[in-house]
Amino acid sequence: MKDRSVEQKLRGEAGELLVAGKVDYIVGFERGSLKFTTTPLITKDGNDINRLVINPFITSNLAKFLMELKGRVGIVAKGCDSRSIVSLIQDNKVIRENLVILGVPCSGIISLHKLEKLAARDSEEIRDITREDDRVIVNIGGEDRELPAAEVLFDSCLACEFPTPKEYDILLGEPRAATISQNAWKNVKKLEALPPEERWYFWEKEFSRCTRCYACRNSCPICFCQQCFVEETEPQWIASVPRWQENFIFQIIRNIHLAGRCTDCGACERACPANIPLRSLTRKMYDIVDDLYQFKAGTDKGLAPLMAHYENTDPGDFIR
Amino acid sequence: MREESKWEPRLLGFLCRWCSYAGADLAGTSRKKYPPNLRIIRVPCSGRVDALFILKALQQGFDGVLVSGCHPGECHYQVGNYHARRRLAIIKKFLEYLGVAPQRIQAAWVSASEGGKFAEVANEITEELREVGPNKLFTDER
Amino acid sequence: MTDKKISKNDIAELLADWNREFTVFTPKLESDNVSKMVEWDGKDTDFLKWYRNTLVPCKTLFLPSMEEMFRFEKRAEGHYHLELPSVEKQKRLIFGIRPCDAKALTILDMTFEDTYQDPYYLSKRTNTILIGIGCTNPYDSCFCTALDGNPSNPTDVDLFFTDIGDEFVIETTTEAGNTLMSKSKHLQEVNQTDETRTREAREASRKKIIRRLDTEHLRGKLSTIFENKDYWEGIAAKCISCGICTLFCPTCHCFDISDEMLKGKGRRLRSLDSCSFPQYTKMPTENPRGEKWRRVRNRVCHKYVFYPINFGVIACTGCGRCIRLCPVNWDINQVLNDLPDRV
Amino acid sequence: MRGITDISHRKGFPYQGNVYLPHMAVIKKVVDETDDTKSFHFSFKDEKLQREFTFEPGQFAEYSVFGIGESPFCISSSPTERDHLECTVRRVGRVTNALHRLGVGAEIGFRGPYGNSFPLDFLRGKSLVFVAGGIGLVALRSLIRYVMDNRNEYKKIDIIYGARRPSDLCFRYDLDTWEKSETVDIITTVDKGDSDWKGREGFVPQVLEQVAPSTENAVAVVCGPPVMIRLTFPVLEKLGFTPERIITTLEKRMKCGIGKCGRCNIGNLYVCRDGPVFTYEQIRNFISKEF
Repeated sequence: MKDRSVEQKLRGEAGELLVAGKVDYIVGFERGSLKFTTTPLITKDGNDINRLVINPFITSNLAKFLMELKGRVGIVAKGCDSRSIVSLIQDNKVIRENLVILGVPCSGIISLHKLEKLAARDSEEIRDITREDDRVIVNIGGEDRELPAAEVLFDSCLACEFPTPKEYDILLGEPRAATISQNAWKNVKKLEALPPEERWYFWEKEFSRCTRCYACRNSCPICFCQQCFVEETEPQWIASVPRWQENFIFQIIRNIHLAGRCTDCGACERACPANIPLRSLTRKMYDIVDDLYQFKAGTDKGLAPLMAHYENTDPGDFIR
Repeated sequence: MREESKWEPRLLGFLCRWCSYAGADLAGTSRKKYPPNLRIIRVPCSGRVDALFILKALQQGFDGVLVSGCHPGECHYQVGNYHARRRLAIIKKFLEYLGVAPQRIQAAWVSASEGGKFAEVANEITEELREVGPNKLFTDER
Repeated sequence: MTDKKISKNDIAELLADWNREFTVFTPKLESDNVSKMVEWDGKDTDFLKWYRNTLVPCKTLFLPSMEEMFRFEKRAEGHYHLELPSVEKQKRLIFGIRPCDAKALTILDMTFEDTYQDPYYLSKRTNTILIGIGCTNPYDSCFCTALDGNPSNPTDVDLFFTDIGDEFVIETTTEAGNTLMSKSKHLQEVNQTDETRTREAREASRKKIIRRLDTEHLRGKLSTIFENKDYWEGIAAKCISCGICTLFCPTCHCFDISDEMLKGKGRRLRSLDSCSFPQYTKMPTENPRGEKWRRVRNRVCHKYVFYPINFGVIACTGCGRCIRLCPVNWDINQVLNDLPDRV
Repeated sequence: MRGITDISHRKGFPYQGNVYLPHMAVIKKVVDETDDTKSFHFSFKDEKLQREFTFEPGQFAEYSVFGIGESPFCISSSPTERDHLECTVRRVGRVTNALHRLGVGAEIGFRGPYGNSFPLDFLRGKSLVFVAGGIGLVALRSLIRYVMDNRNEYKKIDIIYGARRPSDLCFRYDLDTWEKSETVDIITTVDKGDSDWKGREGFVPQVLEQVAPSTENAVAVVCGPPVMIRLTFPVLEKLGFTPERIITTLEKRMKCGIGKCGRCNIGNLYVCRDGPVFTYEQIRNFISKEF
């Protein structure tokens, strides 16, 4: 099904949910104010329903907003978003019965930045961008150019195991099978090939650009702590100044806290204004968890959270 | 160079009060030899040890961190050490990926009666750390 | 003094000359798309090709994301010894600052000169000469023309460069700029064609700014809806309370002061802070802006109501960074354009 | 908007030198006020500075515990006391905890005085009604002591002071002294008394309403927890105090203390620079909003 018809179906369903009083809020996407962007639409008003869109630029992970909204929520969820929702359910942070999940089988989200680089054009110069299966058609000055989708999708999408939502009430469109590209591991592999000191130095450099804007944490749907450890003052764990040591520790601990919760959706990396490759951390953590405990975050709402659980058979060969 | 040769690995141990802390005590009273550069922080359970403790220790210049608790099945709180095991496994693998030498993150099960084992563990780790060299992870001058 | 011009090919030599007297700063790509004004490496003028505006605003050269205010040391019998950092003697020159960022500094001056002089900011400010370059390729998020600015506005710099193709036409706006020009080589006289091309270039870039904003009625409208919680909750809903819009804003200046000490020696540090963070106003027992809508309201009103009341100028230059960088596309220009007359 | 509490006319601006560099002061005496509140008496290490230092009642300063940080507290002594200064601090956060650990002889940093002050010219010749809750008396104490030292310049004085428990009442030694004056009425109240408690029970705004001090040529000066301040204003208005004759002093999270770091604003007003003393008239539009 094309985006257009998915969109029509979404508007119909969302409108009905609001009118019938089945939900208090609809959380979805609407057109952004900049070219080829979308922005979250959080509304109680049926008149807003026709602003809902589905297109290859629905970047945000909307599960982020669930904990802020009181009442019942109808939420648009891509595959990754739905896993974050499941993760929140596992942690008792949201109640499944309060949600109506409008699932969107997702073919991957286009990274405008990757596309601009590949097309060697700023978005202002691009007239149109359309997705056709494994290609992305870019119209520049009336001329169409084809780019391979695998090269302009976000890396997180290339690693997506579950493009069809794991949890939904209404599925908008046909289920999609995963098409995993090894490109998604490119950065992790590159790092792993380096000697340890150089890996550490790599992160030192990356985190010296960090301004501690906390966009990574705040765009993350499962960084749900009421008070983050970086903001504790008694004791003060890490200084509030943006210095690479503290920035890095913040991110290391954030990743450890999110082990078994993080679905590697890539929201943090996309939000980072300093272009720090945060997914090279989340991806690895995801794989470590999968490796050690055969646990894939956000795939089964019936499972106990990874860190609130243990098995007698858990690996312990590293312990003397 | 002279500084280098004088360098002795500094190890920080987070020891469970119900077992390993007593084990360390026993090692001391029974005059088992173990490195003087070991600093000990007593914790209520190995499950109390947060990743932050480990990172803070490394940031403050300790060359290695040891988390030591009760043997599986013997936790005073039934399951604390099992949780510690999960957490430590993840921390260790993740930090190794980031470039921290695996020898810097250590774990052991030591009961209250295992004074000998405690001394052995501390000695082994110190030797391993000696080979890895001083921790310069968080220094600015390199 | 009449304008001069310089060939783009001579920029490297011009900068090299200046570099003898000044520490020269130019735009640099730090990583992929992250650009910043940094100390010039002595040769690179590649930025002339890719530079639209730096991602990190120029304010950080005056109000760094972190700086040392003073050191302290605990000496015998618990006496503290305080020591100020040495003041940078070397004069600085920023080459390529955009009109919006230069105007932002003029706006910041008002705060840092007000009542109590801020020595850290002002010493850097008086020690720095600004060379502006007009924009030829503004972003679709820019709206400087709505805020008494324009992509070729020379008012807030010492020298202003206008790109006319292979050359820059240089306008001198201050005495400091004049002095610098008189010492500079590689300059050529401007002819009538150059003047026409300058006018055309400026007109062309101005036309590229497509966003508008009616500032005349803003204060009235914002005052009318100031008390309307429903309105603010509605527009704040999608904000994620991160610090991007403020930390990367060229006029935002909120800062934090913190101490650190190890083994009796310590430093007092000042670092950028953000009114978007809930902790920003948090007191042990109260938080006046604990709710997101209050923080969003404060950010908008600080720029468009409070600053104008206090200093007579809107604390926004329309650089568009907050719009471009926002993870959820919270667009201040759009919000202001859509302000209801009454709710 | 600035009105009677404006300070822009005050001499000494702009400030000379590095305004962020604290003066060194030494703690001379520590007084336990309540379980969690202590008063610190201190004087500057620089004797010349101690001799020449002046401030007005209502002003505050930034106090440093080096290595921990800075916090703003009002100066709780009166400018008429020349040999030392006092501040009174409740243990609630990082800096206050650290300060509480310090004893006589310890060095602290002091930047100030900052902010405006109580409008002495306006208050002179009038009756004063002080309304304070808990630690809020600290902010009024400088003025009360100043008024007591210049008693003939003011008319009747009422002090209505409340706290959660009897043991939470600060400055009992002061209250005893002030009470000896015939033209001073002091009413203390607690939310819940104990077996020894002989005063009133009830919240400050309610007690204020019962006591109903005369409004004739009177000005009310209020300080306490934000919620108490908010509830007290309507009572004062009901009693007949006009908004220009209700004065309060506010507390906010502050870092710089000099109107730059941003966080203490109420609308366009900075509590550190335009305050901390405000008339109700100035801030009434922000009531229940952000203060």
